[in-house]
Amino acid sequence: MLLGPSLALSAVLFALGVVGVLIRRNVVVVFMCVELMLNAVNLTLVALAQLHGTSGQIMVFFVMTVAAAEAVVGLAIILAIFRHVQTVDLKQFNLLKG
Amino acid sequence: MTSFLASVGYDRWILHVLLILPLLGMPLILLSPVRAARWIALVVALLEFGLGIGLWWAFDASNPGLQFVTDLPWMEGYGVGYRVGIDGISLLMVLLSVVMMPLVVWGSWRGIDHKQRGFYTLLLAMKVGMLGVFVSMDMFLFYVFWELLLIPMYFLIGIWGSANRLYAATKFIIYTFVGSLLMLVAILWMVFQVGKATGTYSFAYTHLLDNAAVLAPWGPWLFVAFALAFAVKVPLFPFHTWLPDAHTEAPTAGSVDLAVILLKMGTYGFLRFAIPFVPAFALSKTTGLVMSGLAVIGIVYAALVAMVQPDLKRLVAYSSVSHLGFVMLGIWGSTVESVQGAILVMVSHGLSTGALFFMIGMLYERRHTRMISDFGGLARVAPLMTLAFVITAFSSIGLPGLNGFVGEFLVLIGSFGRYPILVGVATTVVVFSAAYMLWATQRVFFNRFTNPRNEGIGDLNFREIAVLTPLIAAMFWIGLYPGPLLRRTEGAAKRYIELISPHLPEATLPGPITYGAPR
Amino acid sequence: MTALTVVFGIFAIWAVVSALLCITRTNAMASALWLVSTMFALAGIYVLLQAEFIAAIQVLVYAGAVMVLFLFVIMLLNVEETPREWKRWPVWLLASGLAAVLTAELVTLRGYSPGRLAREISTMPDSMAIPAYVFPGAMGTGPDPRGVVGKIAEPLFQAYLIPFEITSVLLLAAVIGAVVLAKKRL
Amino acid sequence: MTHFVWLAILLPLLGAVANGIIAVRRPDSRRLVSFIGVGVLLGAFAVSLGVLREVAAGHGEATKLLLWQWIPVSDRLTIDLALQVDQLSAVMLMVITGVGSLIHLFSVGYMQEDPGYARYFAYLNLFVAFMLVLVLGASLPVSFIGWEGVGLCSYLLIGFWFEVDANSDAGKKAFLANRIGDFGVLIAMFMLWWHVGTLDYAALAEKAPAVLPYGGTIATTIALFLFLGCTGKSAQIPLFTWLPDAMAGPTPVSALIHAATMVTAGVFLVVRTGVIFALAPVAMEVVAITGALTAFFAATIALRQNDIKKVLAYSTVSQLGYMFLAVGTGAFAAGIFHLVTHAFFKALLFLGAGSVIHSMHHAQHHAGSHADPQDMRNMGGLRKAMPWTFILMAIATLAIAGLPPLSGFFSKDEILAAAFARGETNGLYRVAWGLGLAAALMTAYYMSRLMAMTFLGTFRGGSDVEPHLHEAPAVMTAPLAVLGILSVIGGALNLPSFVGGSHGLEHWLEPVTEPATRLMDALVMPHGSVEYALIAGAIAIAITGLVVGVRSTLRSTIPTPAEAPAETGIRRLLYGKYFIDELYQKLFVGPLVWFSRRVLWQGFDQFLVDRMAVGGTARVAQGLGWLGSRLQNGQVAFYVTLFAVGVVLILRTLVG
Repeated sequence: MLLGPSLALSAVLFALGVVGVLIRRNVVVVFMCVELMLNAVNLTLVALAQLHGTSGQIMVFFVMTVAAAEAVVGLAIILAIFRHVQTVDLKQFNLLKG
Repeated sequence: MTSFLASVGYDRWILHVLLILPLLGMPLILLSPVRAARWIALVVALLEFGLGIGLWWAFDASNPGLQFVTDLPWMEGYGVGYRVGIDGISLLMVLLSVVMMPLVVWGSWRGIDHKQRGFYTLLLAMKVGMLGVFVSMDMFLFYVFWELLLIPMYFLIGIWGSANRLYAATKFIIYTFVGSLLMLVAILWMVFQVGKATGTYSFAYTHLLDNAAVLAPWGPWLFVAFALAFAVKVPLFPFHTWLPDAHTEAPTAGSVDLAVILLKMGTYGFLRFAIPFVPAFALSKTTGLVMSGLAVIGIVYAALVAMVQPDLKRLVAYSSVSHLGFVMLGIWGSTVESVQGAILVMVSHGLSTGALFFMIGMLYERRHTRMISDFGGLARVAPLMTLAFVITAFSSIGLPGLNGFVGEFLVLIGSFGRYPILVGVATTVVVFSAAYMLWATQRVFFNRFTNPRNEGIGDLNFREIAVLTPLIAAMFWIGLYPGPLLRRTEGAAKRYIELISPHLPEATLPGPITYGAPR
Repeated sequence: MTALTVVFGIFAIWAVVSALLCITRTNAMASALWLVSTMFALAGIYVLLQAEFIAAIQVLVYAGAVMVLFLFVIMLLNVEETPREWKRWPVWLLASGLAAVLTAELVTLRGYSPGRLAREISTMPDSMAIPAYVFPGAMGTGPDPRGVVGKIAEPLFQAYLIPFEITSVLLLAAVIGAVVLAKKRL
Repeated sequence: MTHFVWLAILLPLLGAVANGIIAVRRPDSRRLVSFIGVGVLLGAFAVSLGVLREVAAGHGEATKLLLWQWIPVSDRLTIDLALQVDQLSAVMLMVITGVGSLIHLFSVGYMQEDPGYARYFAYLNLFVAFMLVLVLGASLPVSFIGWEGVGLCSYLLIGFWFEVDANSDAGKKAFLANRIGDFGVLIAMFMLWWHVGTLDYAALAEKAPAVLPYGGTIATTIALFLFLGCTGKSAQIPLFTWLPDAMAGPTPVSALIHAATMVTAGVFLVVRTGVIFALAPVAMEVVAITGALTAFFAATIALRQNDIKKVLAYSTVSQLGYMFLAVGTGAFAAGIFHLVTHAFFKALLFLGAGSVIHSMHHAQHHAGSHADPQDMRNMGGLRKAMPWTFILMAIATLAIAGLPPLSGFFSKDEILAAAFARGETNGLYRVAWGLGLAAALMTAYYMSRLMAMTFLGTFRGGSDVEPHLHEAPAVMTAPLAVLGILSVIGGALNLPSFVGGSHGLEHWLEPVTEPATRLMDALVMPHGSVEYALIAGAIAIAITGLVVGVRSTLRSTIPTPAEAPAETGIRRLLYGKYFIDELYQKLFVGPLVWFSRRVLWQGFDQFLVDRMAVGGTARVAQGLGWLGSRLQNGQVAFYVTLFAVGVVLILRTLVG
């Protein structure tokens, strides 16, 4: 039973993902850190699936699908914005500002 | 009449038909050419009137409970049902709605000259809401109808209103929404608590009422939540300031509907929901004193403020605040007499204020102003309108023999035992109401004819006479022979008193000694 | 300290170190590659956790497809290293603080032992009860008789059929969305 | 006939409706209007005669006539629309329909040329209908219909010529003053119902003595509230100021409403609810003193008025004071007696004044003069042009001054004697008696001054006007003559024993007043030498007043309004009616309007609620929104940070 250690690992990875999102300015890297967090969550699900049956793995499957879709759209958006501002610096991405 | 109605199964379908007809009319209006819009609305309104008026005979006055009851499942899992039914109190409100309906449509015949389809559609939507509020015996359904009403009213004011309409419409919607959201919370809380205690999670009014005892611990919160929603609608002092704006800016039809029906929803809510659900708190000495105190302050205050209004419509709006104060006082007077009086004031205020708004609308259509100072001496050029206005004005200030007096008299005499001082203060309004009404009448219809632009104003035309005549006839009828009305509400009022009487604190004065008057 | 634990430890350290490098490399390309490395480590852990199918698609889909997409984008943008890739130190401080607290919390959550979870689930009100197929009572270890793919396939194409189908719509939407967004002119 | 007494109400009501329709459809059908207007009144008078005969033949019991259930609200409160026919209502019926018919007849001539002729008769008929409801009502609420209804008609008729602002103002003022009184009546009704349990006159008379303790606070409060209503309707202190203004209406209206009938409703009400008053001796004292004071003060004001109708108006207020003095002493019959005789001679005076004004108006119209046709300073010497009017008004003047054997002498003497008698035991009534006596002197003075200024001496209104003066047409003088006869012989109704009479009216009214008088100390009327001394004194006072009035008026030169110097000192005070109107305006009306506008409306509604509370809430929401919009700086990283903080916090609660 690797439940405990797996959850701990997932916590660490998740936290690293958060740190990455917070400290990086390159939007692509930030996006990758989000993927890292998703992976951490996947790990949790798989670990718990050991305990509760395969539903957790199914969830992971779906998460991956969504992550793939998200990556596609997200990167497309980044491309679109890049064309607009010619930088990947998050600081310059302030289109959301009201 | 009764047997004929029974033979067609009237009591089984009437309430549903009343609710559905306007709903059918709405898409019809939207789909048909603009010219047909008002005609469709009129036909729907007349149908509603023709069918609805049968309630008067079909209603069994000797039965104090709910009648015409239907209980169909709707969202069963959540205890929500299509539950409708009426008792004596709802009966009068429903009748008032269906009677006013054709008048309102016909009264707007000329005043509305743009976006007619939208206007009449909204008018019908509002009718559904009004009728729905009064026939709903399911809290969820009630809430839906309650909110349903706000939207058309908002647009009626906001689109067809006069100069300052957006401010008024926004004020109206914010005021009323804040109140009703709290009511939603209260309703959910009630259903949850009653459900927890009885095991049946249901929005049915009767279910909640029968188990209202379990709500006692939350009495103050529930009451405040309900009271805020209803007090804004009544409007009870000091939540009244939206009313003058809404009334003043709304088109005639909006003002009339607002005065005749919408305000009554507040007082109806108190009578039907706020008090019966938590009677112990609602009728406690302190709450009673606060509520009736506010009512009396409103009565006198609004009359005084009405006196100094330069705008005719605003004046009548303030007079509404004053009149509705009587209803509130009557409700908290908590005697059969005062409650019946309150119901009667609801009806007669609808008639007289409705007629006043109609007439102000007629003046506005002619002169495009509502300022009292723009008029003067109209009696010379418009004697019929003067006659109608004077009769209505006197009905509004409670001249015995006209409708206003009976209700106010009953409210005051019925409440006197519980609140002698407050009733004394409220009674002073006979002076102030006469002051503002007569002063306004004088400055509009009497005095020297100063403004030459009023020369071509013309008297009432046939349509206007036809709109006003039923109202004025009803004023005389209720003033001289209110018996049939009172008999129909007596059962409901008595039942209400029986329901709340265990929670009533001792009256200040000893009750009147029963004394059989020699016949 | 079984062999299993040791192997797990190795993979865990690999994953953490890769992740650390991923978030600290200035070069975006390097970051991406370190992320791929993390994913491989995770795939290994999945195998240890008896999720062989997931491990496979982790490598195929994530490390393979998704990350390649990232690499393409990075190359497509072809940006020089941003003059100041790092944010100022207060951000670092805040980020580390948050990360520390978060880790601590997540690790504490681990205290949700299987027994405790089961207890809490059993005391839930009925209305919140989780359908039976979510927990088909499989607490057992050992190889599943349905095989590595079969144990995923069965629920996936039975209980979760509709969500599964919906993912296809999702993917389609993503494809269209990406095309719409990325193309200069349609 | 008693069972058809509702006809007496219905006929004028139908007349009002018919005339109202005519007024709208074809206002020029004067013949038809006169026919309907006067016809219905004569019909009502005929009904009244029949009723009177039957009541006289009956055994003194009241007949109650249920028309329909008016407000059947519960077992304990059911108000019937019922009429009560008894001796009191029969008397009132006769006065109202009798004097009313005469005044209607007079109006045919007086209003002939007015464009609102039909409207006028509609109002006047309506008034009679309401007045009859008032006196016939079997319970307070039913009477209240009439009570407010006559107020309405009074409002409409005072403001009949509505295009003059002052007339409309006067009408409104009258209605408002009446309404202040109505407030009292309403409160009294509420208290009666809660304490006695009925509003029915007959039941009240029966039950009240059993339920309300004699002299108790409750009875006193009820009686005082009722009396407040009476002061409003009958123009007593402090609510008398509306009556003089009410003279803005057509003169026959002043005669009918503001002299003969409506204003006496207060007296009627006190007699009707005599039991309540009898139970409250303090209230009785208040009634008597208020009456006496009103009689005195109104008389002082009348001394210096120049408008012929104003003099008569204040005289009416003063005479009403006498009636209240009477009922306040418990001499209910004397009050009603004076009410009847006053109706005769005051209606006569007003109608006489009306024909004078009519004549003046016509003459001035012909001569193109714009002088005030009501100002006595423009008159003088009219006796030559209008001999009939002069003679008849002179009779009325002697009657009101209290010269025997005219009607006024008997009724006034009765009142003063009753007050004197009460004074034996209660000093307050002695004061009231003194005030009454002084008022009698002044009455004689101002009436003879009026007669002298109007009819004697020479005409001051200009030589161009004088030739056009003429006697009124027969349709106007005939009613005057009838009233003149009644003024002379009216005293016969209640002849005192010293002239061989038997107090007819007093005995007639006994069934009505008995329940009340039974509760009070018996009134021991003075007799023998005291009685004769009182009578001699009264006659002496009347003659003195009359002689002084005529002589002082004729001796002084009377300036026309244009050249009249400003009054000074006490004269100015009297001429300005003690400036009570101005005082009320400054003390109540002005501040109330100011308070309503500045404090309640602009201060509370617009500033406090709208600006501060509602606007403030909106401002707070706006402020929060501004803060929120600051958060939306568009930096994704910032959002993520916030998001992370949120996650941490949420997890904290999960973990903790």
